[in-house]
Amino acid sequence: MITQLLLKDAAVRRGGRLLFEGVSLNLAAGEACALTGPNGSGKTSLLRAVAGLVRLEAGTIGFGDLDPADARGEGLHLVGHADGLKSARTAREELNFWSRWTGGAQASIQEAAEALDLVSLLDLEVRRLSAGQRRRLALARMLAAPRPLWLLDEPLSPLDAKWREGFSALMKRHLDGGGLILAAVHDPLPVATRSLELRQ
Amino acid sequence: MITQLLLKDAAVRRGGRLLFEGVSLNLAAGEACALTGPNGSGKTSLLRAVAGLVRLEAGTIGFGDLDPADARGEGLHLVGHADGLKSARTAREELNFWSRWTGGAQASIQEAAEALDLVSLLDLEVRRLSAGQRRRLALARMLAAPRPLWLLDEPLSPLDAKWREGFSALMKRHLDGGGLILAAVHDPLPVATRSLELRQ
Amino acid sequence: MSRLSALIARETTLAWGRGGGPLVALGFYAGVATFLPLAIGPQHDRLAGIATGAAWVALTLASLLSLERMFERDYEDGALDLLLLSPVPLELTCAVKCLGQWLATGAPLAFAAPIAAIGLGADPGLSPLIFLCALLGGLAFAFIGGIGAALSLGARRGGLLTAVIVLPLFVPPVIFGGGALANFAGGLPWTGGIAFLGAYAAAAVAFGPLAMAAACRNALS
Amino acid sequence: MSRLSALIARETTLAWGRGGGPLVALGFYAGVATFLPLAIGPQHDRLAGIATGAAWVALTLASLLSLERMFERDYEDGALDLLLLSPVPLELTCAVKCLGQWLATGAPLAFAAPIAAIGLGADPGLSPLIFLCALLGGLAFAFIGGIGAALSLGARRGGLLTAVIVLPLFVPPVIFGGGALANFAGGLPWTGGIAFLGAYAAAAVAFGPLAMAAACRNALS
Amino acid sequence: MSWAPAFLSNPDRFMAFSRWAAPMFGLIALGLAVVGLYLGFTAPEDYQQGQTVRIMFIHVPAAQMSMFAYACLGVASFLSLIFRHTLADCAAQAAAPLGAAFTFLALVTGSLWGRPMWGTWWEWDGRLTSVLVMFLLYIAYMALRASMDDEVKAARAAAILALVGSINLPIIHFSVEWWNSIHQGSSIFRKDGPSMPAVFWVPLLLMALAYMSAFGSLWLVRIRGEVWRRKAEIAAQRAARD
Ligand code: HEM
Ligand SMILES: Nc1ncnc2c1ncn2[C@@H]1O[C@H](COP(=O)(O)OP(=O)(O)OP(=O)(O)O)[C@@H](O)[C@H]1O
Ligand SMILES: Nc1ncnc2c1ncn2[C@@H]1O[C@H](COP(=O)(O)OP(=O)(O)OP(=O)(O)O)[C@@H](O)[C@H]1O
Ligand SMILES: [Mg+2]
Ligand SMILES: [Mg+2]
Repeated sequence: MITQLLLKDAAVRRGGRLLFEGVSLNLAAGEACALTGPNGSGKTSLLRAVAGLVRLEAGTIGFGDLDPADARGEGLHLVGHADGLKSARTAREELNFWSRWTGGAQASIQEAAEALDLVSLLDLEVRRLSAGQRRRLALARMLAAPRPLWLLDEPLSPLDAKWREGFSALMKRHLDGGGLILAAVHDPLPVATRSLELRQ
Repeated sequence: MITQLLLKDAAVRRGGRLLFEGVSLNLAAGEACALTGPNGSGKTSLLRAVAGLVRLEAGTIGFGDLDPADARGEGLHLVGHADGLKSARTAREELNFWSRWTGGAQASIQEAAEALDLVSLLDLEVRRLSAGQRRRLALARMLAAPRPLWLLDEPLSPLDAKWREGFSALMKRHLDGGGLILAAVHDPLPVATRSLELRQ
Repeated sequence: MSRLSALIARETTLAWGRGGGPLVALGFYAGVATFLPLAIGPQHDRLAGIATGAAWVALTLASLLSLERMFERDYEDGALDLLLLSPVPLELTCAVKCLGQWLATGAPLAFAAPIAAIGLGADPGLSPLIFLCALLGGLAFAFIGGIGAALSLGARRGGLLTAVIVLPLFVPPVIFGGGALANFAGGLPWTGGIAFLGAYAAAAVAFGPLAMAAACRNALS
Repeated sequence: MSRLSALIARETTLAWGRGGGPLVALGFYAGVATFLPLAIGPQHDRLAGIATGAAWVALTLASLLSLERMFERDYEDGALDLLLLSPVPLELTCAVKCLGQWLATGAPLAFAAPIAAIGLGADPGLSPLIFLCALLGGLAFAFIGGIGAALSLGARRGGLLTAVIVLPLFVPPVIFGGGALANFAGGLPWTGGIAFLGAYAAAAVAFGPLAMAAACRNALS
Repeated sequence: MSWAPAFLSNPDRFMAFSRWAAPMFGLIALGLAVVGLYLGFTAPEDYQQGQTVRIMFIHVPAAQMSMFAYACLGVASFLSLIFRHTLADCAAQAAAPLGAAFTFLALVTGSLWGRPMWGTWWEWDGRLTSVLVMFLLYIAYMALRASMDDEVKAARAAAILALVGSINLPIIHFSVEWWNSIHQGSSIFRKDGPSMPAVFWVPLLLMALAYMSAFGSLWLVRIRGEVWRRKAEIAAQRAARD
């Protein structure tokens, strides 16, 4: 169970250019960090580095005293722009598969669909969903399989006002339950308790 | 040359459900309309209907006294979530192709890339671009081949503060030159002179 | 015109990847030509006969392998919408896509076919005819393949479904071309087969785009 | 376990679609079996030989046609990232993907192979062996195909290149299996060929996932 | 038949018509088949073919019906594509499996007949192969329909395929002239009259009519079933929405 995310002097290089260096962060359970910075400054790359998908050029990433591989395998969710949903499959198939893949139980899948008001959309093909509905489907996977650390890439942008509030409430609940959130955003993140800015 | 967009009592049906009906709008040259409404209310569908990609259930769409097919073929740009960019090709290849497809000249392609500060990114594969850079590439196609009517689906969302301003300035310039903009947004559209709300 | 030439350049590079095109086509041909006699059984060791067969199989395979890139990718990433939004009629767009496809795979394979056939011991006198058959056959395959690719847009089945649609329609060119080659080799009149092959290819080029455009519009609507 | 069974269900439905699957598999097999003898030339009318050849070609084709869906789609839409983010080692994930692929295409085609072979006039006594060869061969094809698909991730190369990578590796199973069938038909000892085929398939199953996982990690990093 | 689409395009009128027409065609088919088979099996042996000539009474009408069914499929598809008429689409969907069955029958009986006549079950010649291609097209049609969720789109895509595939019909018919096929050419419908004695062509004609009525009956039954299924589905959707 991840209770801390510790970045120490992290640096990431893409295509020969150092995107950022010397980035440090200490995020404890119950805290949310808004990751900001101009386009191309490396927010997405940093999230992917935390998830272990991008190699650090320097520095370390720690999850309390857990082994990083274990912590990542069971402890975090990543929701990015590329949401991994197959447009030709139905919302139900995709939600079921990803929830089971991340270890969710059948009952919590149902709950997640209800929490994000997806029940009536589950039989539609993903390609038919509107942008906001599709983002809700991507987010629902996180609720279906509870994991402490959420890595979110601009989670609120395609959501309407009602759902920005709705998902903020869900993030709040997650934090209250001891979760951690690191979210790349361009607009303010309502639940943020800390912030980290990447400069170009 | 489109100088007017006229929607009369438009209605769109998707999958047996009437998304909206009785939507009317009269947009003149130099005006921008912010299209708002909750997720799934039909903003994207309306934009696609104006572009002729979705059939109206009732009502009409007119472009002044132009023939709709001609007006659409030469007179409008659509930038949606699915941006039509191939992630395995370079930004240059994609920009060149789409600009030539929409009738842009070589010089204006270069100008568009400069206006959106893409010059240094042109040799990257599209998949390497950050979300904001990719959106800028999608928008650059519009500048490369001037057309009066811009249909934009949440154009500003992945852009950072600087580029929200920058692209707003470009929209302003487009309007000043007699252009029309219909943009689906969840956040305020800086250049909007009118607004249209879809209700669920 | 600039539009269409841009599109054809895009389609060929998409089908082909950057650089190394002819080399890949040749390697592919060699792979098929090696693989086929083994699969069919070494007892059929009349390599000269296999030579023309390998050309057909390579053409078919190349066509089938590129079908998915022809419409489905563009459909999924939104490019098909933008291709539609143009004064160019969708029929013409589809035709140009098929043409690009053919330039990228069919045509290089047609050039490779007679060379490979001679290498495998076919009568060199046959090679112009083999080339012609492969060229026309590849053209027909590209346009018919496009129909299959467009029809299975939005179907929840993989490439197998497209193959099921397309393979039966690939049969007539093979019969026509094979008949012409056999007759030529046997000193019989062979122009009839080529004429039928040409007519089939012409029909595919003429009517295929109508079907493709209708299928694309159907999928997008 | 729930994870892996979910993954295998996903992979088979992605490769196969839901319901009505056998129709596509059968139609595909029938298409290949019709097309092949025509392409190879009707003079090779030893249908019994063609019958097993059709099985190999159908398996190869099905494998090649599904390669692009195996990793590339998941790579492009971000699903591969999420598959990686799991306690399941990537090697196992890759193996399960190949297995799903085989269940969706190789296995149904293996069932169709002896039926079609008998229909085409092969000795019915051969059919268990044909089935076995197709089953093992399909397994090897799925795992080797996966390597090719993973290797060409992110490279801007069409399906032809993947085929060029993969085809030579498809050759040994065909030789082993073909040899076993020929020997069996001729009353010679045939278990050796099957043993080699099995060994090759086992090696593909054992080492293929290592190569695939390495290639995927390389593409993603 | 040109009046039929106009007259039957109204679903209610179609249902009223087919209610009695379907069983009637069935009875006619049965009667004709009994007489035709009796005459066919009491006809004298052919001096060349012996007993095997009797396969003709099964094979030839089956082969003709397989093509006729495809023509029906094509016409129905055309109507559904142009006029977006659901009844035409029901008709197309209903015709496909029937056509596939007739084609299968033609292939099997032809193959059985080919063994004694040509000394081979199968030959890759133009006629035989193009019939096989038609069979594959039927399968492709059904597979395409089955693999799309959206019924309207599936219907249109399948209709396009059916029309594209109709290019195969003239190929089948003229294949015996275009290639020196082992299959014989037309022997009944010729300008100079049938080239076989009446003891053969009369039962053949009866059997052809019997097949035709059977096809008509089965087709109507299947269209009715399809109409019912769609009505039920719409009702279920409506119930689910309220
Ligand atoms: C699998 C093998 C066969 C297939 C697929 C096949 C197919 C067909 C088809 C499609 C027709 C209708 C042609 C038209 O109306 O234009 C036909 C008619 C006919 N077939 Fe076959 N056939 C096969 C084998 C045979 C054999 C072995 C014989 C006997 C030697 C035979 C004798 C006939 C005859 C006499 C007709 C009627 C021709 C006429 O009067 O128009 N068929 N067959
Ligand atoms: N192979 C590469 N070669 C060169 N540059 C690369 C390569 N891969 C990525 N980059 C660059 O690295 C940066 C990646 O930025 P990243 O996606 O992390 O930005 P971001 O902060 O998420 O931006 P945005 O706000 O636009 O989403 C981009 O500037 C991109 O162009
Ligand atoms: N075939 C279909 N069957 C049923 N519903 C459909 C179908 N196609 C689209 N829809 C529904 O139509 C609506 C389309 O909405 P659209 O994408 O236009 O919304 P939007 O206003 O752009 O929403 P967002 O703000 O989320 O982008 C969605 O509710 C979607 O679920
Ligand atoms: Mg980003
Ligand atoms: Mg939208």
